[in-house]
Amino acid sequence: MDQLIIAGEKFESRLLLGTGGVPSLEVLEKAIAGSGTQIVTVALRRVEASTSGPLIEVLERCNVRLLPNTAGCMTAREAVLTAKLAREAFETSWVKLEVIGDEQTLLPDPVELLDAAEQLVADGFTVLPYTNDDPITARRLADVGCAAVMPLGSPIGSGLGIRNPHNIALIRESVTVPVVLDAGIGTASDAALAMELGCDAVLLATAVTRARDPELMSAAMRDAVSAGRLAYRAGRIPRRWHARASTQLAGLPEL
Amino acid sequence: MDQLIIAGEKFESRLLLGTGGVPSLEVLEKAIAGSGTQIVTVALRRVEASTSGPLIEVLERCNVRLLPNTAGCMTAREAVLTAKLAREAFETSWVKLEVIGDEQTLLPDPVELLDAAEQLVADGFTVLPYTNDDPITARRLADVGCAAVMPLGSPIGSGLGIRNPHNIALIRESVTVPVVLDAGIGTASDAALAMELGCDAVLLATAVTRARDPELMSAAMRDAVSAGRLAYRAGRIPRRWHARASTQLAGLPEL
Amino acid sequence: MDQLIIAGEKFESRLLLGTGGVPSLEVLEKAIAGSGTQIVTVALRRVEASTSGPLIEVLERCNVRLLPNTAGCMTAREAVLTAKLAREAFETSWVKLEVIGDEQTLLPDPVELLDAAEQLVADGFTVLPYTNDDPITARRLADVGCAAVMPLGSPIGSGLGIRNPHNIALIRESVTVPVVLDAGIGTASDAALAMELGCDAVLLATAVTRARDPELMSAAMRDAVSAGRLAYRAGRIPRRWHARASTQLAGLPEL
Amino acid sequence: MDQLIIAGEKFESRLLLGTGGVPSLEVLEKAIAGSGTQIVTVALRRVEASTSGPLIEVLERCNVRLLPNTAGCMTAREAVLTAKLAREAFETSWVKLEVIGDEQTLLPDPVELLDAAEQLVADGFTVLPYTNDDPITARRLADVGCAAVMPLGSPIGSGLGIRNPHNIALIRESVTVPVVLDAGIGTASDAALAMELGCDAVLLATAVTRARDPELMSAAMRDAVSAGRLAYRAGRIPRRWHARASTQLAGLPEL
Amino acid sequence: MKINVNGSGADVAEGWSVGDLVRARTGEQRRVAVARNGEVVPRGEWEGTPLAEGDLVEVLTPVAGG
Amino acid sequence: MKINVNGSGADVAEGWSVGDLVRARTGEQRRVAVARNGEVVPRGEWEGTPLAEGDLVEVLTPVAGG
Amino acid sequence: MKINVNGSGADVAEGWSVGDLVRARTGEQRRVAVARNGEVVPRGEWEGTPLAEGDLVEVLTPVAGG
Amino acid sequence: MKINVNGSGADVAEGWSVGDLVRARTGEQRRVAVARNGEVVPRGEWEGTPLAEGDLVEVLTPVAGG
Repeated sequence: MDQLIIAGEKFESRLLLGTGGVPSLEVLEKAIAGSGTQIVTVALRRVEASTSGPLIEVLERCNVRLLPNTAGCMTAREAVLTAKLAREAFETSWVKLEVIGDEQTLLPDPVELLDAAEQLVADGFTVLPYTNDDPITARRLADVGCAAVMPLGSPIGSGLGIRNPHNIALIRESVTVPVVLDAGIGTASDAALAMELGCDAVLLATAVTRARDPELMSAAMRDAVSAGRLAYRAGRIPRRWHARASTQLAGLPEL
Repeated sequence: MDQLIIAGEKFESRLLLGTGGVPSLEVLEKAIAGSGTQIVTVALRRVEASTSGPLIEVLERCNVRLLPNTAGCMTAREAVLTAKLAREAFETSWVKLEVIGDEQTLLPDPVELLDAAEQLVADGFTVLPYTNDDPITARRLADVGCAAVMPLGSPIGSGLGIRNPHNIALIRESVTVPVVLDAGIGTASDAALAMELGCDAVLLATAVTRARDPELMSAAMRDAVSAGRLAYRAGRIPRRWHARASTQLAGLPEL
Repeated sequence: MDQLIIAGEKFESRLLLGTGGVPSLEVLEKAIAGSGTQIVTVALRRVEASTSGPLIEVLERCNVRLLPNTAGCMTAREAVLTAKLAREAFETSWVKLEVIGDEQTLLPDPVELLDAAEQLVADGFTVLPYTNDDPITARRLADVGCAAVMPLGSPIGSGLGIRNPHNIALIRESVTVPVVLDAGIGTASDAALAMELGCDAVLLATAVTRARDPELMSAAMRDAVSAGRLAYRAGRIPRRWHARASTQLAGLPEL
Repeated sequence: MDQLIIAGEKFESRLLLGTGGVPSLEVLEKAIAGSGTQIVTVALRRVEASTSGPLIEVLERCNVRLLPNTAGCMTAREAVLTAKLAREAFETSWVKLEVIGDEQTLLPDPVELLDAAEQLVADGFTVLPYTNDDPITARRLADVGCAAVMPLGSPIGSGLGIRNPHNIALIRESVTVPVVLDAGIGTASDAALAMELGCDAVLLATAVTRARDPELMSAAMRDAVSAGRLAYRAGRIPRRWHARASTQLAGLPEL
Repeated sequence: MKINVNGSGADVAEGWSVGDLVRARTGEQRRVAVARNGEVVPRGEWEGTPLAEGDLVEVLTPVAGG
Repeated sequence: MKINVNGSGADVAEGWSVGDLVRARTGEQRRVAVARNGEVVPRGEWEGTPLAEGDLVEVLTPVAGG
Repeated sequence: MKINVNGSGADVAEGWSVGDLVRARTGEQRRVAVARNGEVVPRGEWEGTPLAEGDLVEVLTPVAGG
Repeated sequence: MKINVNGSGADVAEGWSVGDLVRARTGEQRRVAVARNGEVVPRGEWEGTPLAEGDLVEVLTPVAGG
């Protein structure tokens, strides 16, 4: 079987789903089912701000692994403390580590991110860092012991797809841990491309939760990730400048 | 149900498979099964040149509609006669009309193609023309009564994907008959993109038959066409220059 | 000297300028001077509709060759008659042949275009046809005796640049007459790219005439065409997947 | 006048030329003249390894500002010491700061780079850091007092052009110091695009020094940078999905 | 005598030539071209070409164009 | 009697029909199509269509195709 | 006793523990996490952790997130 | 006295200064920079800086660079 393995844990699905932006919990439940995902991200906020009702009940019904994030943190200190609070709340040492450098682009801050990753690995966390598409930063994150690296395709929620496929391919070359394409996916072909570039999985939220029909899009993403993975394993044909006949010329009649 | 309808006939699968380039009939049978296709292209050659053994038995076992092509023809006259011979041989009035203008690029000749299409429609054929990605030529082919138009993504067998998505989208705007992306597909994301652009189906051969593992790639293409179609129906998110948070900022703790 | 030669006539400038869309004749005169062009397109309209005042005086002052177009024609018959009227009015047998197939995309109609080109060549015209980016149609236009072929980069006035560089390169391979990239140029890098692909010249109007500062943009296009041509002749470096040091490693100190 | 200003110093040319890879000093002198550059990079190596003969005499004849680099350094410590040695040798406090994270991609290491930049700024250097295309890292480099930021288009010597124009545009938005596109330029249109994205200058070496004809390519790059800058200032036309006629329809005759 | 000029009906005197019509329509006559009933009327034949009832005439002049 | 079959000269007996030729050329006759002098010969007319000196005949059979 | 809870001032009874505060703030206590003066207070220590004048407390609960 | 110059062992006379070493290594001394044991030796201090057993010295000169 072709399974995704992160920190020794096996998954059939190579699609991780973010829950942000869902219009309702009903839609979320359908999207989780439609996507076939086994890993779903969640966050922590002040009790007064919680509007999502019995989110946890829904997620428990879906029987998925919860992956808390540190969204909104801008320093290593905040991110580390948020990760520890999430460990308390969700009883998991897995964390999607986000340390943002800018509120307009929500791009990660490499220095703070590396610092936080190092601290959390030392504290026994299974760290999945959201990073930019720089191969050097990705390799350093792997070097400090992250369980995977999660480079972006483009800014969170932008739907701009994979802006620099070359870098994603270079990241795939430069680390041995799983590479999860995180952020920027806009539609199915973006997710397929990520897998064709050698990514082990794709994490997306907005592309599904804010689509006109989230349930339909969740199925699209399930198939796209499967398609891209199968194509990667099948070995695509080389690109050719000119054409190559797909019907033999031999035996062509003279009419 | 979301069916493909060509000339009043309904199909569950939106993937048409060309058989050229298959290493063996065993592989072909597996690829047809893996792809889920219901329409398969075939050709006619002199009896001495036939190497493919009991091709017809295999195709009949697969229970697919045969779509004869006119590959290799360079004039309307040759193509029309070839279509008539194919109608005799395969007992079908459906034809994938190819009239090539150049042996190096195998690009269609618009003038000869339109001439042949007009003659064959008048003779009662169901004409599916392989055309370039020019919206005007596509509209003219529809105007003369073709049952679908099949614009290329890039040259046959090149694996260069869809070189001009803008033209494919313009073709989708300009005709009401089904649009089938034919030729140039290299890998799964190309097929998904075709469907996202509004194509009703994808026709490919080389991408599967010459892949390192044709059976695996046939499944990749099945999922890619499904993914692209679902995404098209689901309505993708708009592209944004900057980011949009997928986790609410409201209730962010001060840590 | 690296001159552009069309129908035996030599030009120092490889930029042809369309005059449509200019805010005023003063701006036009500055743009012509700034661009360094030696060939300028013009059109014919009913006397009542002429708003451009002493256009001809201005163009005569600029001492440029006039290239009348057949803009707005949708049939070979209209285009041929318009070309003959232009020959009367402008006393030149040169014509930019346009036969449009669709008013929304203004894309050329290959069948009508080839018909008109053949008639005009037979009548002694020097025919410069505006065509799509199909290599087969381009070759056919050259075969009927056109003095150049002028494939589009993208629809007229769209500013979408060169949508299919591969086709432009294939056209360059397939004809011996000059190739002039016509239509779709949005900014300087588009014009440079056209020349790098092997085009002999670039024809543009909107990119300059509707720019925020037409005079400045005309100089940008002059330099862009020069840059692209020089780069084409200089022979660019190959693309490499990985890096290649531009500073020697030999003699690197141990610090 | 539209001058480039770095650290208060004014330059007419917006092209910085690297000298690595030149076949001979004769060619270098011609390329410097052809490019019109006023800033040229140099390096330091052990005396035994110096093969370039009277390099300094040539550069002094060309009357250009020397910009020493720290190529080959992989730690902040090495880079800082190299910068200080260069200050001794070249009697300039300007430095092109390079701290590489990987010998195959030669991509910068953001952490070491920021560390070195901070130390050198504190020591009074005018620091021009070669960085990746991450907007956050670029902003941090500006924040620590760098005189400019020099993001890459793609890996050094790869000729892959600007892989992520979106990031370059985001960097332009996020810093006020000059942005110099450094590394990856393959041909003229790449340099023009860099300027159209809002870069203040372009630094390139391999594209000229390893071109088939370096002198010709140096002139191409001079014109390309000028073209891109003029286009940026002129304000390009918007992109449109459909066409916009460049010849008026009003007054079209009925023929 | 009723003819059609540039898409609108016009009433011209018997015996008018194409040349008379052009003069009536435009002061500047250089760079002008005329089509009559779908055929070009060369400048040299303007005076010698009488207009006839129902003629479709186009009198054209240069404009800026792409 | 000399004819041309699938691009090469062939010598066939007087009075042979298209059907005789097809049988001689291929065992499997389903899915076969025949052109004679640039015209299709429908399966139903094979037996009734005699070959003539100099005929250009194409006997075609299915192959895999793009 | 004045403390700060989730960014706003709050007045709580002397001797209240973190556990008392959590109960006062949210019915559902599963999946809740508490930080006090920049440190996590593990669930097991809620009851045994008294609040003190000026404490900065964050009481957090799950929400959907990207 | 054994030192290391530019990565290889070298034997220099007692009392040699950095200046002596530079002169021995390169004719052209303009644009030359020297590091000794990881520190820059400014040109002005070359003569006054004696070499010591085991010194690690780098004598550098300009080359073309990207």
